Amino acid sequence: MSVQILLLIGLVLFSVAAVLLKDLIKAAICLAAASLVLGILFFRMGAPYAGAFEISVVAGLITVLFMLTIALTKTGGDVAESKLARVAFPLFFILFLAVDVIVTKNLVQKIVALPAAPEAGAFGEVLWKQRTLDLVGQVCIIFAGVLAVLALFRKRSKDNDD
Amino acid sequence: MSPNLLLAPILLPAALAVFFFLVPKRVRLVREILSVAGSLVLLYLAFALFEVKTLGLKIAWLGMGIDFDLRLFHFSSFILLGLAGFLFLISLYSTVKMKDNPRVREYYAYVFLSAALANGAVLSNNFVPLVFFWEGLLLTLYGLITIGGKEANRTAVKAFIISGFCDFAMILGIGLLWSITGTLTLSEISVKPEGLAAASFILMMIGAIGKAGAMPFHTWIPDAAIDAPVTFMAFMPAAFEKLLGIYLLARITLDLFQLEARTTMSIVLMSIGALTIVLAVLMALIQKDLKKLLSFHAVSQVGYMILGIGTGIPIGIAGGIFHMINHAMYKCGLFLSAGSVEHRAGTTELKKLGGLAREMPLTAAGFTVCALAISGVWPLNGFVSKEMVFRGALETGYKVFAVAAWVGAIFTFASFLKAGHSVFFGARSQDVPKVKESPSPLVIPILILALLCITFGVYNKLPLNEFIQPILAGHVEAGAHLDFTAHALSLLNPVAGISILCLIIALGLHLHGWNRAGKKAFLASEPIHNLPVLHNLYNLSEARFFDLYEQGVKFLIGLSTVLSRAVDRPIDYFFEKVVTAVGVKLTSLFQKAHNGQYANYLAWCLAGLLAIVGIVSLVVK
Amino acid sequence: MVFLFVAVPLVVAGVLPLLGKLSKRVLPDILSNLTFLFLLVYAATAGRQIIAGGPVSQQILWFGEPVQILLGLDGLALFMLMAIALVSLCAGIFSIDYMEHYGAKANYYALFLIMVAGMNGLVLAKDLFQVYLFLEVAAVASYALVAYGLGYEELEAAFKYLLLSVVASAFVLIGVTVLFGLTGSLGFEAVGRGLQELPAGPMAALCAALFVAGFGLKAALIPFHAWLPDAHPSAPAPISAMLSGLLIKVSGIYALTRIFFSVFGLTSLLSNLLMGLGVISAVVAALLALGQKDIKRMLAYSSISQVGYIVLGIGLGTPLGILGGLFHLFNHALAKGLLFLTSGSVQMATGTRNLDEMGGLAKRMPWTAATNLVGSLSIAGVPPLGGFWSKLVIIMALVQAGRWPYAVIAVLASVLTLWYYLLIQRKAFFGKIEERWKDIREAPFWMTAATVILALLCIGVGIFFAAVLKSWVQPAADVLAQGVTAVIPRGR
Amino acid sequence: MSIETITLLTVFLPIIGSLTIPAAGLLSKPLRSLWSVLLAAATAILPLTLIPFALTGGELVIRKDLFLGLDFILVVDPLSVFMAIVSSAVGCMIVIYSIGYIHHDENQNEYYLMVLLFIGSMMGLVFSANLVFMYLFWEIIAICCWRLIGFYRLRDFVRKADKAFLVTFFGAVVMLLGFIQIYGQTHSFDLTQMRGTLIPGSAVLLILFGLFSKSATVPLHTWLPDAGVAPTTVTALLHAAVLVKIGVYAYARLFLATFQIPPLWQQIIPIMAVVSSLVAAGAAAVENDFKRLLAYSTISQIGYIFLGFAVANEAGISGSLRFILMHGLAKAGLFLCAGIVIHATHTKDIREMGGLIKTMPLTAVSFLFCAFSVIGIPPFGGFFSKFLVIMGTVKAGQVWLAAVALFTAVLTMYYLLKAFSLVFLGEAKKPAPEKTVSMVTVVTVLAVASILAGIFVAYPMKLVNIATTQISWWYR
Amino acid sequence: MTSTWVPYLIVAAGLLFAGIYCLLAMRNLIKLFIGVEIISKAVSLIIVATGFAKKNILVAQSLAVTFIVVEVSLVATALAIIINIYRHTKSLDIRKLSRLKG
Repeated sequence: MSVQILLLIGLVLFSVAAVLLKDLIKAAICLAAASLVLGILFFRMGAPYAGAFEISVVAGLITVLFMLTIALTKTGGDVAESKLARVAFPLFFILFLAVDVIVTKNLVQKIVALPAAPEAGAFGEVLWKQRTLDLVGQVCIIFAGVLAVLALFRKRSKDNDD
Repeated sequence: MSPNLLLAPILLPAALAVFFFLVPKRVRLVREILSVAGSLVLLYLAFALFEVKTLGLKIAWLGMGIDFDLRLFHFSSFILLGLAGFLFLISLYSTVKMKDNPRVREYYAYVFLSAALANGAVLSNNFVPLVFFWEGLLLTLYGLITIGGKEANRTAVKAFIISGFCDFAMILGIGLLWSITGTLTLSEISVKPEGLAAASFILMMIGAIGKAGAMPFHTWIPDAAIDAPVTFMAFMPAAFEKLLGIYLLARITLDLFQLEARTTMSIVLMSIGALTIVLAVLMALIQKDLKKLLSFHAVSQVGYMILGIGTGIPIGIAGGIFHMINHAMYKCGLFLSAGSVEHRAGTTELKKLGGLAREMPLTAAGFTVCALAISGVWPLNGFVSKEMVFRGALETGYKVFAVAAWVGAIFTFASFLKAGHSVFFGARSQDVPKVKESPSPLVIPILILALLCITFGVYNKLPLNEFIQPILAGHVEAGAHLDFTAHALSLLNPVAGISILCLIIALGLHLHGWNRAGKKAFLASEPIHNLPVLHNLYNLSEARFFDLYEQGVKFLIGLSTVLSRAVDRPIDYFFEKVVTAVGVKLTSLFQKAHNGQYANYLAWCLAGLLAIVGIVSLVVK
Repeated sequence: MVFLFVAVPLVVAGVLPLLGKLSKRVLPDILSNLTFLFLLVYAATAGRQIIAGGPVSQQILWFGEPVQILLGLDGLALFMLMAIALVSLCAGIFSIDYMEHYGAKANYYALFLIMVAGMNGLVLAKDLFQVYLFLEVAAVASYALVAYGLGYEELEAAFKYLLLSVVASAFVLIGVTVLFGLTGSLGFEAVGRGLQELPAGPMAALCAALFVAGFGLKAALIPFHAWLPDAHPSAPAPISAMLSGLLIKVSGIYALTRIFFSVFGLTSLLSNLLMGLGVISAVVAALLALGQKDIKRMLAYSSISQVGYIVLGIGLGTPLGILGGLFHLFNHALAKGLLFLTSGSVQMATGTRNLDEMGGLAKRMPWTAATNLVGSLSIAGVPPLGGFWSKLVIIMALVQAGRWPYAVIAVLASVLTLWYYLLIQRKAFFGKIEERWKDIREAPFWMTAATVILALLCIGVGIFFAAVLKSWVQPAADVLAQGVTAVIPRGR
Repeated sequence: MSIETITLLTVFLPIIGSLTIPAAGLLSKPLRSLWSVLLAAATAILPLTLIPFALTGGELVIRKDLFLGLDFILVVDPLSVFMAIVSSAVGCMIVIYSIGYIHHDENQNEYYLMVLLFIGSMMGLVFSANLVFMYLFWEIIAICCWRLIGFYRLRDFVRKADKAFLVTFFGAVVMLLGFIQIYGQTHSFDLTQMRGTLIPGSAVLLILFGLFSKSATVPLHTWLPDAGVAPTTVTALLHAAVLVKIGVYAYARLFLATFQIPPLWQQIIPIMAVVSSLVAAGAAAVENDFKRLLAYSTISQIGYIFLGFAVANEAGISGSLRFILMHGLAKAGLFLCAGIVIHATHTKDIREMGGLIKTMPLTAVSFLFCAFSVIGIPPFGGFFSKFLVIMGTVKAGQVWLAAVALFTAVLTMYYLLKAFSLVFLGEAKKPAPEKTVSMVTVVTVLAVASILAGIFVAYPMKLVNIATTQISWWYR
Repeated sequence: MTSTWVPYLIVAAGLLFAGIYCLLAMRNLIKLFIGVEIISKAVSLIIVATGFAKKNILVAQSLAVTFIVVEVSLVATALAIIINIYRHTKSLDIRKLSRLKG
C-alpha cells in the first residue's frame, strides 16, 4: 500500500510540475513522467494492459506529439504566464486537497456499493466479446482523429486567411 | 283610407328630392314647376290627412320592438299641415330667390329631403324611426348651410355638431326611457319624470329644444344668418325646426312624461325658456344686420314656447304651441322680407338701408305686420299667444318667469322698431341705388304669411279651437275649461295692461335711442348697448365667449390633445422605445459578458456545475 | 439489422478517402448522399418493422463468434435516427455545391459520415460508457469540421469548443465511472436497477449533477453554452446545420434524457433543475440573439434558446411535456437546419454574414428568402408550421402541470424569438435591395433543393402534425414516459 | 353541393388557390390576375349559398378528429355565415380593385398570394370551432398582414410591419395561453362542446390580450396607425374592414356564443371598450396624417363594437354585428378616398390639402357619405349600428358609458368633418384631378352601399337577428 | 471496497483540480492542453481505481484502454488545431483568441 501511496504522490507531483513549469518541454516531460507513474500504478492495480497502453501511448506517443508541436511553434511561442496564478496555485491546491479529503471520505463512506459481479476470463475476452462495441468506437475515433488531422493539414484550395 | 297613404308624405318629397338632385341644373322650368306643384300636392295631402285625423301603419323593421310605426293623430296631422304649408311658400319663394345659385340642384334636393324627413319624424310612433328621421335632418342642415358660400362651411360644421350633440343626448334619453319602460312605441309610454326618468326627460328635452334652437344650443343660428341663404333661414330655423322641436317638446311633456306644474322639471323648462327669451333678445337688440337680428329673435321666441309648455298648465301649453305656429309664420315672413330686401338692395345691413317703404311697399307692409305680430301688438296673433304664455306663467305662481317674458317683450318691440325704422322708414339711404318691388313669387309668400298673422290674431277661434284645443283635450282633467278664446283679445285685464305698458316702454326706449344717436335709427339701441356692465358682456359675447360651441370645441381639442399626449403617445412610446430599450439594454449586458475569453467561459461552466452540485447537495442529504 | 446504422457510415467513411483519389468530387458526393439516403430509408422501413413488436436489443455475430454488440432500438431511438438521417441528407445535398470551394471533399464527407456514425451509435447505445465513447466520436469529428475552413475564426472557435467539450466529457466520464463503481455495471437497465437497490443518495446525485453539467455543455444550456455561438457560425453552413440541428440534441439532450429517464428516473429535483436551466436558456439566449449582427451567430443563439424550450418540455416529465419536447426537437432540427443552410446560401452569394450589410436579398434570391421565412416562422412558433405545434404542446403541458410561470415565460420568449427572426427578415430579405447586391445570384441547384426539401418538411409537419405526432413522436415519448413511471423517484 | 362541401370549399379554395398564384404568375400576368379574381369571387359567392341554411337558425358541425384534442372542427351557424359573407365580399372587392391599383408595383405575385391567403384564413377563422385552429388561422392572417404592410419594402415600412406583427403576435400568444388555460379546465378545445362553461377571469384577461391586439384596442392599438404605410387597398379593406373585425368576431364567438364570463369582467370590458373608443377619438382629433387619422377612427369605432358585444344584450349584440358590416363598408370607403387623395396630391398631411371638392367631386361626396355613416347619421347604415349599441348599453344599465360613447360620437363628428373641411373645402392648395376611374367607381359604390344599407336596413337585419338569437343562447 | 477507493478518488480529484486550474489560469495553448492531459490522467485513474476497488478490473481495464485511444485522437486533433492557429497568429496566447465575442 505504501508503494501505492508513494506512486500516487509522485503522480501528483509530476502533474503539478507539468502545470507550473515555465518551459514547455520540461512540462511535457513531466507530463510523460506522470503518465509513466500512472502506468506503473495501473500495473500494480492489476491492469497490465492499460498500464502498458498508458506508458507506450500516452507517455510515448503523446509526448512525441507534444514535442513536435512545441518544436513547430517555437518562434514567438513564448507566452507570458501570469505570475500570480503560478504562485497562488500551491495554496489553492492544498486548500482543495484538504476539502477534497474531507468531502470524499464523507461521501464515500456513507455509501454502500453493490457487490461486484464476479469476473471471469481474460482481458482480451472481455474486451473482444463483451465490449465489442467499444472496439467499433475505437475504430471510429481513430478514423475521426486521422481524418481530422488530414483535414487540418490539407492543402487549402483557396486561401481563406484573413 | 289606406294606411299606406301615411308613407306618401315621406316618400313623395323624398322622391322629388332624388329627382331634383339628378335633374341637370339647366332644366330650370321643370324643377320650379315640379317643386311648387309637388309642394302643393303635399299641402293637399296634408289637408286630406288632417281631415282623416287618425291612421296607423306598422311595418316590422329591426325586431326587438323596433318597428316602422307611423301614427297619424290630431297633433301630428296639424304639424304636417304646417310643414306642408311652409314648404309650399318656400318653394314658391325659392323659384326666384335661388334661381341663380350654382348649387340649386342640391338646394331643392335638400329642401324636399328635409320635408320628407320632417314629415317622417312627425309621423313616427316609434323612437327608432323618429330618431332616424330626426337625425337625418342634420344632413340637410349641413348641406343647406354649405350652399351659402365660402365661409358657410364653418357654420355648417358648427350647426352639425351642435345639433348632433343634441340628437345624441336625445338618443341617450330614449335609451333610458327604453330601459325604464321596455317599449319604444311613443303612444305606449307615459311615465313620471322622476329618478332616471328625470334624466331621460332632460336628455330628450335637450334634443327637442336643441332642434328648436333654444339657448344654449342656438349659437349656430346667428352665424348661419350671415352665411347661409336667407331662404334656408326662413325654412329651417324659423319654421321647420321650430315646428319639430316644439312638437317633440310638447309630446315629451304631454304624452311621454307627465309633467306637472310647479315641479322641478317644470321649473327647469321655464328657466330655460325665460333665460332664452331675455338673453337672446338682448343680443337681438344690438344687431346691426337685419338677418342676424331676426335670427336672434328666432332664438328668443323659442323661449316663449318653452316657457309656455314648461308651465305645465293648459293655457300655458296651449300658448306655447300656438306661439310656435305663430312664430313660424311671422318669423318666416320676416326672413322672407329680409330676403326680398336683400334681393333688391343687395344688403341687409341696417346702416346701409333706409326708407325703402316707398319703393317696396308690399314687402314693407308684410314686414310691418309680421314685426308687429312678433312684438305682440293687439290684435295680431303674437299678442294672443303671448298673453296665453303670460297667463300660464303667472298661474304657476312663479311670477319671475312672467316678468322675464315681459322684459323680453319690451326689447322685442324695441328691436323691431329699430329694424323697421332703419330699413323701411326714415331717410332714404344713399348707399342703395333706386330699387323696385320684388317679383311676385317673393312677395306673395310674405303677404300670405302677413295675412295669416292677422287672421290668426283677429279670428283666433279658428286655430285655437280647431288646432290647439284638441291637442290638449286628452290631457286635462275632466271639467277643466279648455276655452282659450274667450279673453284672447281682451285688453281690459291686468295681464294685457302690463303687456301694453311694455310696448309703450319699448317705444320710449327706441325714441330715446333714436334721438341720442342723432336720428339714426340703426343706432337706436346704443344706449342699452353702452350700459356699463352690459357693454362688457356684449363685447365678450360678440367675441363668442358665451358660445358653448366655441368653448366646447376648445374643450374637445384640449381633451383630444390630452388623450393623445397623455395616453396614446405614451403607449406607443412604451412599445416603440421602452420595450426596445429594455431589450437592447439586456442584450448588450449579456453580450458584454461574452468577451471571447476562454477562461471566462470555462469559469461559467464550473460555476454552473458548482451551483448544480450545491442545489443537489442541499436537497439530497 | 440495427448495427448497420453505425457500420454503414463508418465503412463509407473509411472507403471515401481512398476513393477520393479516383474522383475528387462526384464520387464522394454520390456515395455519401446515397449513404444518408440509405439511412433514411432504412430507418423509415426496416427500423419501423424492427420495433413493431416493441423495443429490441440486438446482439450480432462477429466472424461467427457470438460477441456483444448490444444496440437498442426503440421508439425514441428510431425517432432520433430519422431526424439524424433527414437533416444529414439535406445537409449532404447542400454540401454538393456548397463545399466546392473548401476542397478535399472526400475528407469532408468522411468526417461528416463519422459524425453521423457517432451520433447513430450514441442513439443506439445501451451502455453508459458507449454513450460517452460515441459522444467523443461525434465530437472529434465536429472539432475538425468546425475548423474545416481553416480561417482564424474557425480555428479559434474550434479550439475553444474543443477545450470546453473536453472538460464536459471528463465530467461525463467521471459520472459514468462512479456509477460503474456504485452498481458494478454499465448497461442502462442494470445501472437503473442497481440504483434502485442502493440507498446511494449523495453519490448518485453527484453523478446526476455531473451529467447535467456535462451533457448540458454539449446541449449548450446556459451557462454551459459559451462555445456554441462561436463554433456553430464558424463551421461551413451544412455543418452548422448538423451541429445546431442535430449534434447538440443528440449528444446533449438525447443523452441527458435517456440517462435521466431510463437510468436515474426523473425526480422532482432533476425535473426542476432541467426546467430551470431550460427556461433560463430560452430567455437569455433569445435576448442575446436579439443583439447579433452576424446572421449565423444569431441563429446559433437561437439554437440555445430553442434547446431551452426542448429541455423545458422534456424536463417537465409529464407525457405531454415529453411529447412536446421531442416534437420540438424534431421541428427545431428541421427548421434550424434549414436556416443555417439558407444562411450558407446567403453567405455564398454575398460573401458576408453581417446582417447590416445585407438588404432586400429576396429580390435576387427568392427561393432562399422564402425557405428562410418558413424556417424562421417555424422556430418562432407561428402556425401552421411545425414549430407552432410543438411549442403549443409544450405550453399545454406546462399549463396542465400547473407550471404557470414557466408557461408565461415560454410564451414571452417566443415573442422575443419572433422579434429577432423578424430582424433577420427585415435586414436580410424583406426590404429594398441594396445597390451592391443587384447582381448576386440565387444559390445553385442542389443547395436550393436541400433548402426547399427542408422547408416543405417544415410545412408538411405543420399541416400533418397529427400524423407525425401519432406515428413518430408518440412512440418515442412513450419510451421516456414509461421510464418515468418505471423508476421510483428519489430525492425530494 | 352539401353544406359541408360548400364550407370546406370556402375555407380551402382560397388557401390552396393562393399557393397556385405564383405559378400562375410565372405563366402570365393577366392570367394570374384573372385567376385571383376568380378565386376571390368564388370565395365571396360560396358563403352566400349558405344563407338559406343560416336563416333556419341551424348549426352544422364538421369534424375531423386529429390528436390531443387538436381536432379540426368547423361550425356553420348564422354568426359564422354572416361574418363569412361580410369579409369575403369585402375581400373580393379588394382583389378586383387591386388589379388596377397594384399593377405598377413589384412583387405582385406575393401580393395576390397574401391577399388570398388572408381571405382564406379569414374564412377558416370564421368557421373554426376549435380554439387552436382559430389561433392558427389568426396567425396566418398576421403573417399575411405583415407581408402586406411591408409591401413597399422601404426600411421604415418594414419596421412598422414588424411592429404590427410583433404586437399582434404577442397578444395572440398570450391569448393562446388563455385558450390553454381553458383546456386545462375542460380538457377540450372544442367550442361546440363547451357552451355555457364558466371560464375564470384570468383566462378572460389572457384572451382579451389577443382580441385587443388584433382589433387594435387601447392599449395594444398603436400598430394600426403605423400600419398605414401599406398599400391603400390593404389598409382600407384588410385593416379597416376585415382584419380588425377578427378580434370582435372572436369576442362574439368566445364570450357570447360559447363561454360565460365572470360578472366582474362583464363590468370591466365595456369600460375598456369605451376608454379605447374615447382615447382613439382624441388621438384622431389631433392627427394630421390622413391615413393615421382614419386608422385612429377605426380604433375608436372598434371600441363601439366591443361595447355592444360586451353589454351582451340583444340590442347591443345585434348593433355590433351590424356595426361590423356598416363600418366595413364605410371605413373602407374612407380609406379608399384617402388613397385617391394621397395618390393625387402626394402628401398625407391634411393641412397641405384643400379645396379638392372642385376637382374631385365624386371622391369628396363619397368621403362625406362614408364619414356620415361612420359618425352614425341616418339614413346611413352606421346610424343603426351605433344607435343599437348605445341602446344596448343604456339598457344594460351603463348609462355613463353610453354617455361617454355618445360624447365620443361627437368627437368623431368633429374630427371627420374637420378632415373633410380641410381636405375638400376651402382654398385649393394642390389641385389634382380624379384620374383613375376604377378607384372612384369603387369608392362611389361603397358610399352608395353605405346609404343603401341604411335605407334598406331590414334586409341584413334578418340574418343579424337570427345570429343574435343564436349567440345569446342564455336567453333561451 | 470504499477504503481502497478513497485515496484514488482523492488524488484523482486533486489532479482534476490541477488540470482545471491550468485551463483557467494558464495562457499558452500548449500549456492549456497539458492541463487537458492532466484531467485525462485523473479520469483514467478513476476508471482503473474503480475497477480495482470493485474487483472489476477487467472491464475497467478495457475502458481505460479505450479511453487512452480517445485521448490520443483528441490530442492529435487539438495539436493540429494549435499548429494551425500558430500559423495564423504566430502566437500561442489564448487571450488573443477572442475575436469571436458578443
